[in-house]
Amino acid sequence: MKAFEYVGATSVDQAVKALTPGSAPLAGGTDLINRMKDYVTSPERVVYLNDVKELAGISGDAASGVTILAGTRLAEILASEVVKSAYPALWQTTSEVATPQIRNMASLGGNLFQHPRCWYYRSGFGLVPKTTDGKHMLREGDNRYAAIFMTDGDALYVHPSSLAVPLIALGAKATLVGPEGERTVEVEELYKVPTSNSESPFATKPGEILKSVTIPASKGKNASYEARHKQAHDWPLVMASVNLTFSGETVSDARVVVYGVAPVPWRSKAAEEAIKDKVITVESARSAGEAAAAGAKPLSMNGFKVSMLKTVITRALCTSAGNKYWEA
Amino acid sequence: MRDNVTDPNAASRRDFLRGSSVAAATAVLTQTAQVGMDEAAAEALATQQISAQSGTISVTLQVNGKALKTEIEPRSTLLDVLRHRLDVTGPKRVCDRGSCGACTVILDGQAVYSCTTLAISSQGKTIRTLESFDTGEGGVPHAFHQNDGLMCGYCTPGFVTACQALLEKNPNPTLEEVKKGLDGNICRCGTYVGVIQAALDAAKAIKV
Amino acid sequence: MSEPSQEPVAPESGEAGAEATAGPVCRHLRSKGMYVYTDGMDYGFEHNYDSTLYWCLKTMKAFGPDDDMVEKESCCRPDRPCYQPL
Amino acid sequence: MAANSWPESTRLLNKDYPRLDGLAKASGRAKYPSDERPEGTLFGVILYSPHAHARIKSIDTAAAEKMPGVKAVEVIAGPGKLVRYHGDDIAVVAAETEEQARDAVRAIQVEYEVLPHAATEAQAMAENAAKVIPSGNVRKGRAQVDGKPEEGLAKADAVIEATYSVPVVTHVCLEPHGLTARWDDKDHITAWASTQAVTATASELAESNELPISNVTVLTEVMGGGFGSKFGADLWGTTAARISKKVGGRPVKIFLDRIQEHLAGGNRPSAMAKVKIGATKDGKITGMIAETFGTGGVARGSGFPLPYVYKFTNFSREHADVFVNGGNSRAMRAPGHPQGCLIMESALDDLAAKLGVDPLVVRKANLGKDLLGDQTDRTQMYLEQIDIGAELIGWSKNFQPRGSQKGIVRRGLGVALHQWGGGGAPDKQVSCTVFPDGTIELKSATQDIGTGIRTVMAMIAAEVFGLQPTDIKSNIGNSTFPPGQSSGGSTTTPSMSPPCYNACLEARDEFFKKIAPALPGAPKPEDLSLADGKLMVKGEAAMSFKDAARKIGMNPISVTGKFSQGLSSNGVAGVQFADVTVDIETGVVKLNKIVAVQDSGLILDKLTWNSQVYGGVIGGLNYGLFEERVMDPVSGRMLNPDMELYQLAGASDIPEIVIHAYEPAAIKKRGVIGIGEPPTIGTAAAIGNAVSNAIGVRVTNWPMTPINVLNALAQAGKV
Repeated sequence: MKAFEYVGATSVDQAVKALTPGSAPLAGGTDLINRMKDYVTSPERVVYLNDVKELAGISGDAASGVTILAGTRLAEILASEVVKSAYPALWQTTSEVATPQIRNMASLGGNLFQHPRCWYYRSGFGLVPKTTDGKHMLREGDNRYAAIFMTDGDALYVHPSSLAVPLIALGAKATLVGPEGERTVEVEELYKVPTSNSESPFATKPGEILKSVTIPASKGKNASYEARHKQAHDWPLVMASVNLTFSGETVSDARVVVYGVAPVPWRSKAAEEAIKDKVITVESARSAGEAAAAGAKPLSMNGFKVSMLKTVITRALCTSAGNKYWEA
Repeated sequence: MRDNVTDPNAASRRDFLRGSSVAAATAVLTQTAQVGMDEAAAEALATQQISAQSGTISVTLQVNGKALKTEIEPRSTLLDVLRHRLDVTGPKRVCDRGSCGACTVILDGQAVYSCTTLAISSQGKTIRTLESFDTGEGGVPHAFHQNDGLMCGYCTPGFVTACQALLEKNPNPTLEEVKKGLDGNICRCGTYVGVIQAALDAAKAIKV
Repeated sequence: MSEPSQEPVAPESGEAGAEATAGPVCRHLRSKGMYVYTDGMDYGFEHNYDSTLYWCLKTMKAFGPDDDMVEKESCCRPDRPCYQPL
Repeated sequence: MAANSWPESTRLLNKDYPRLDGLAKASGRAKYPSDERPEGTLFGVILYSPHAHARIKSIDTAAAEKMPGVKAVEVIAGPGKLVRYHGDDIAVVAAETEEQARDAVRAIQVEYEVLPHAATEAQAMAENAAKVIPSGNVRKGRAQVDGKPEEGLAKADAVIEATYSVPVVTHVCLEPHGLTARWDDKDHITAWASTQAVTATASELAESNELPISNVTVLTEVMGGGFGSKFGADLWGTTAARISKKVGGRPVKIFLDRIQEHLAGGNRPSAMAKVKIGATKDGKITGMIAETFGTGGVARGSGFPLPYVYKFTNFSREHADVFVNGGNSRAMRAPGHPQGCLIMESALDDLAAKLGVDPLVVRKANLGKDLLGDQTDRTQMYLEQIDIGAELIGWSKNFQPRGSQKGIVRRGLGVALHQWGGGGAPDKQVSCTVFPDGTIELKSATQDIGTGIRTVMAMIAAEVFGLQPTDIKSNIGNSTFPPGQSSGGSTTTPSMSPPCYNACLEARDEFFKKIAPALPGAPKPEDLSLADGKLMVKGEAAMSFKDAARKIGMNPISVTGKFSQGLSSNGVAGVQFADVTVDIETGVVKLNKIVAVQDSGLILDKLTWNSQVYGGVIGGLNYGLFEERVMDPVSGRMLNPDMELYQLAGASDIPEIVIHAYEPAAIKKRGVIGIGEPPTIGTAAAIGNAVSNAIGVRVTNWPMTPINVLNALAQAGKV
């Protein structure tokens, strides 16, 4: 880790002022400190946000929507009754993030703004890792964990934040605060796809930090399903979150978002279309999963993700309907 | 020793800004490297009074009920300061990347990885390591000992600490809750059977 | 003591260095087995499989001072420049 | 006179006893070598190669030497030298703080001529592959031939041909490799080393510094895991000592970081096999032809036993070491056996499935006498162990033939047999000293890698002296003590317990001889005995042991015990079963239960023995389900040198594990046999067989990840 200067912020205002170019905001530290140790990120200044009291807490209810401040620890999200009852997609996903220690440390903001886990990136080769003779390392190398969508492009890693997936499914909005004041965007608008190593994967403006995330009122049903290798500490291989509103028995509106298949949280419009106006059954859910897989272009080692994608969408949809058919 | 509070208006900031395009090109992508702001705007921001610390800094940490004074750098992790400067060597450095749990300490009541916690951020907080735990028959270490929940013992401090933190929050854990509560720790000798039993026994012993 | 022995092995003729040992092994040759199986320096060599890793005390690595691989078969050859008999 | 058998009836031995240093370890008080920071310690940090294969063109340390806090820079690979893998050592910096040393390492300017690499077996074996060593990347070993394999196969009712592979895995010792070396004066070194062999470490520090070995003291009070990878001082150890001398004797502490620990701290070689095997309807193997290879990095040592356990004729086997630009292998918990076991057991299971015969029947049909080359008829042991394990896993109730399962989540059972040596070295010693204040001290230059030898020695002494193990000072982990066993090959307990027992018996007899004349009535020494902390005269309690000890006078009694035949033995069997469920839509394997039936002669401490068997099974399930060193063909670097993407089981991954100590009287009579390696051998094989049984398709590549399972199903057209 390179030496840096340290600012312990106690207010949002102070934090924003301290976040000059070359600075990095530090919350739980579970991602940034590791990147700094690996010299992947070497800020000149670190601005510590975890002691900013106005950045932590959860307010609201299922009927009017819930706001989670960016500094809220994942353990506090898990302890929230309203999240557990009204937003099971988010609660379930949060419960599967990392480890008890990390959930005690990591903040919502840190989770949403963590950097990709791509092993080429973590080895110092950047998000678009290429050799000096122009070979794309992830395309030519070990891409078992890489993307299966948007693979015509150069960003082949997968988006690392599993919490972004249910939040986008739930239609959550993010409020950012920066030198130019506050603004609110859809959570999915926080991310972009870089085309070179000098570009950011985040659509934030310089000096902006996340202030809060607001989830709209819970109306229909939502659920997540994660396929992972280890039961203890692990990342999802592929995970889906769904949020459905109903007209009677049939789905009137659906949002289906997938982790682990693209450099951004992958919203599957095809799956959403396929389940619309349908009653949720194993068959209709499977058709939605099939629809989602159209257009997937896996790399040399990650074809398995296509079938996994179908499965997690099917299971997330069925979970929302209370049908865990695979456990039968 | 350098003064630990630097003036951010000093020349170094301007120098850094000039060099920032180089940093962006070489240092891979970082959140910090999104240098979109023009120099004038950045300069304006930099003139705001912010207290920044760098170099060698004198700190006092509250470890196991004692105020321990030492010198650190802002980048020093809590784990390295405990082990290399304060000789509090219960917490172990194993993965050093927040994955294995051997460095677990209880910070303001929460089990955290001290390898991804900065010492400078830990000032004013209560730091507990397993050296402070009850070693008697009602304590967690005793249960690990009796159940042979350890072999080489290098992961053990982390497991004992995670277990202590778990039981402080949930004195009546089920088997599943014990497993989940210890999922932030890795043992290579394979002592999980004894560890899990130790956690269940400790829960009983603490209640008595 | 030691690992179970296997079926006797038919030596394959012509395999370079497989059987021929020119002299006692070099004094700088080391392996785990030498430290564990003290009933004979050559323990393990007679197996039909070899899972032994050697290192050289001069370099503390699996390559000798001559930048050649450290092996029982060649670390007994007086013509190897770094060879010193036991 | 040395003993040739253990007592029939024991108070402590063959029972549970919690380890002596357990509370110290569980309360953070035990000081590991990496915890030691002697006065004036400098921190050493290693610069290692970022490239898989390169020649050092130049190295400039001038800037690093001028950095704050830097006391020494030592170049290991100078200009012209080759670095052969990501992680190969180049230089070491020693500085006042670790942060300063790290900064200085980054200030060393190295110019590399980057050379083509071959980091995976496929790359190394490809046509026009980059040469890892000048003589070529593939080196064939001796061929094994027994009988006429082709003729044998022709007599079979069923023949299968299959390939199996298991990747390189690393030791992941939790305490990294390393030591702190201090040059005490002009010709003495003290080192605090994390090692499995204090004596070997001392000898290597002595030889590399041209000191008499008696001038080097290596201390290893406790240590954080070795698994076969921590023998000797290692390059970083001798470098630490060299730097300490250079800086006037200040201690220099070098412990690897986790990344280099994966890269250079050792690994278990990969194994790949192409197997053709046939059998008649009754399951008897008629012939087998195998071509195998594996990589031990830039070194040989990828060999493994095959055929394994089973007895038959008409086989041939060729093995090749494949060199890749990767860190060298080192011995790892049962070297070669887990690989040989999983290849043999997979092939046997596939054959059983094709024959339509119960896998247990096939195994029982191919056992033979003297498999382990000693006098015991192991066939009977395996037969009994298989039956015990089958009962514990519910085989007759739950086993369904491969391919007969339906549904999304399918359950399967698998089995594997293994074998190991684990005897004792005949030349180790333990001293037993009885002091006039009643203190009993044992000393030997062995060390405890977590298996509990310190406790076992104390139990033996306590048994002999009628005391509690906590009354005994069981001092090990010091290279200046009487010669003790290096901890490897499951040899520690069988090597150390005989000399320990003999030392204690002789010291006790000496004790009786010395005090008898001083006792009231001057009883004969043979009238004396010890029990419950008391001296007994003709069976009657006379005084406390402590009071009796006063009667030896001012000088202690000290005896050095030696090995004797009859107290330890060699060669064990072992059978494991796995019960799994596999979700065929996600490929996720869940372990329900593992059963391990294991013999190891006379068990001294049942509690720590159990821990070793549980630990072996968990090591095996990591091998079966999770572990893989991922090498990047493009950069030649290891992509997962961490403890996250290098996956290891956590608490929630641990199934029900049932262990059964197989120890009928005849087995106990064999004496002590080591247990470190055997229980880790068969687990991965049993899991692989259970997965195949569940899903009806052989998953040919370990570990049993969702990726490998889904790929196997896809290849078979099942998804």
